[in-house]
Amino acid sequence: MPLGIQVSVEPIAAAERLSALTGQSPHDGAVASFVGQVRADGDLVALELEHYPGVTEAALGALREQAISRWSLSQAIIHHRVGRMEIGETIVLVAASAPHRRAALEAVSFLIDRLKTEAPFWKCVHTASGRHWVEARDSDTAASQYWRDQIAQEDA
Amino acid sequence: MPLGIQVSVEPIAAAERLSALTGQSPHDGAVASFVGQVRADGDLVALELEHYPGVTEAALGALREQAISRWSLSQAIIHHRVGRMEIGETIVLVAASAPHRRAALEAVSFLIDRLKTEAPFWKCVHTASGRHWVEARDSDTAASQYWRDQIAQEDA
Amino acid sequence: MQIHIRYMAALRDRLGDGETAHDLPADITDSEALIAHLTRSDAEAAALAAPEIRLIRNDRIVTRPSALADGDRLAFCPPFTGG
Amino acid sequence: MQIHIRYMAALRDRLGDGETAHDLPADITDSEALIAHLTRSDAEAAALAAPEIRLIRNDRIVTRPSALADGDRLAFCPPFTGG
Repeated sequence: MPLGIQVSVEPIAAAERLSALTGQSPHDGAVASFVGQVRADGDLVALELEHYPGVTEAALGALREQAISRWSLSQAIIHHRVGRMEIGETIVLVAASAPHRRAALEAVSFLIDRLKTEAPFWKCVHTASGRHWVEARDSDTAASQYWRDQIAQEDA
Repeated sequence: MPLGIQVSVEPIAAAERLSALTGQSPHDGAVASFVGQVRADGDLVALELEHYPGVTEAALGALREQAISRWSLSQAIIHHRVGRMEIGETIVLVAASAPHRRAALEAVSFLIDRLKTEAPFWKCVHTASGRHWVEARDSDTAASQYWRDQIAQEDA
Repeated sequence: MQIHIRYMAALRDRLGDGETAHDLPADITDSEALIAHLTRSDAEAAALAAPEIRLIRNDRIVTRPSALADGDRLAFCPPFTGG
Repeated sequence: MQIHIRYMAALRDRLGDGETAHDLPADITDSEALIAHLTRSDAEAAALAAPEIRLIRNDRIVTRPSALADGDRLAFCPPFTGG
């Protein structure tokens, strides 16, 4: 797997991963993080995450590299779970550290917004009566596009 | 102390506090957090945080209430340390949970930006040759003012 | 040329599981021509033409239209919904 | 009236530690008049007039100018630098 990237069927030990990022680099004044977790929604009983092994890790690795370079991060991690998860379980952990807070906070927003539309994961909702695939949300596409435009502007 | 607010001389157990926020409310899909820590900067040996007991907690409590109401947060905590801290130690932990990610991420940005200028804390830098008080930074004042304006616009 | 095709997630439910080999006429040289070809034998395959359907070619995400080469492994993907 | 004054952080280093009681002439009714009065006996106190200096009155952060009342406890504060 690319550095800082993990995709696992096993539960994500978010607290442990975050502990490993804090107090690590003397020049880091800021560590920001985001945890996405399974939300009770309608008749959802469990969520199942499918992915495309290999391609997923490469896509996450590329997003991580972009974030590190754009915000001069000291550290960045993405840990995404796949398989079946119950309500309240962690789906994804994103964290970044940097000298100053704005870089860490923006990088975390960027990573979670972009990974939703740029890494080959698919969510399937299991209910008591069957299952259905989650449709992409326009708001997610817009959030991802925002960062795409931001980066295109800077590179121009 | 107001609910969700802690100001302590003792170290902040950030991982533990964050664990207590994740997987707690079935309607929360998102938990965002920020950790500020002592950064090696010039000849800094340690940082000392002075505050105004009572007023600090009330100010942090008021910011927390504003964030909960504006972003419909399920949970929000602020834990700020005072006294003497070494490089790498956690100064402040801010965390928020909400049904969706944008609310949690924005609330955390709001809380850290606002508390820097609206709660009576003062940083003193200890060096090998003495100590000096940290001056307020224009960028911090601007970040705090940004949120003030945002909220004024919404209330108008 | 021969192309190996897979459908991911919701597309798999509609169009079938597993990787299938397709022998293609010589005039099919890119992804969009391939989609038109597949639709001829399976009307459901028209769903692949939707612009939000993404393509993974030989384990890399590529933009459409994508050129095709003999032996390619193609995966048709509904929009990603991770995170 | 009598006002109890404290200086916080960097202001304490310049203007003194601890809470001191000040008996004020009747024409001093707000924070800005108080600052002018303090400056008369201590030139250094002019620093309090800077607009970024904040005021905690009876354990509440107040905006300047702030009215004063007998028995008030006032803390003069340099800009906050927490977080």
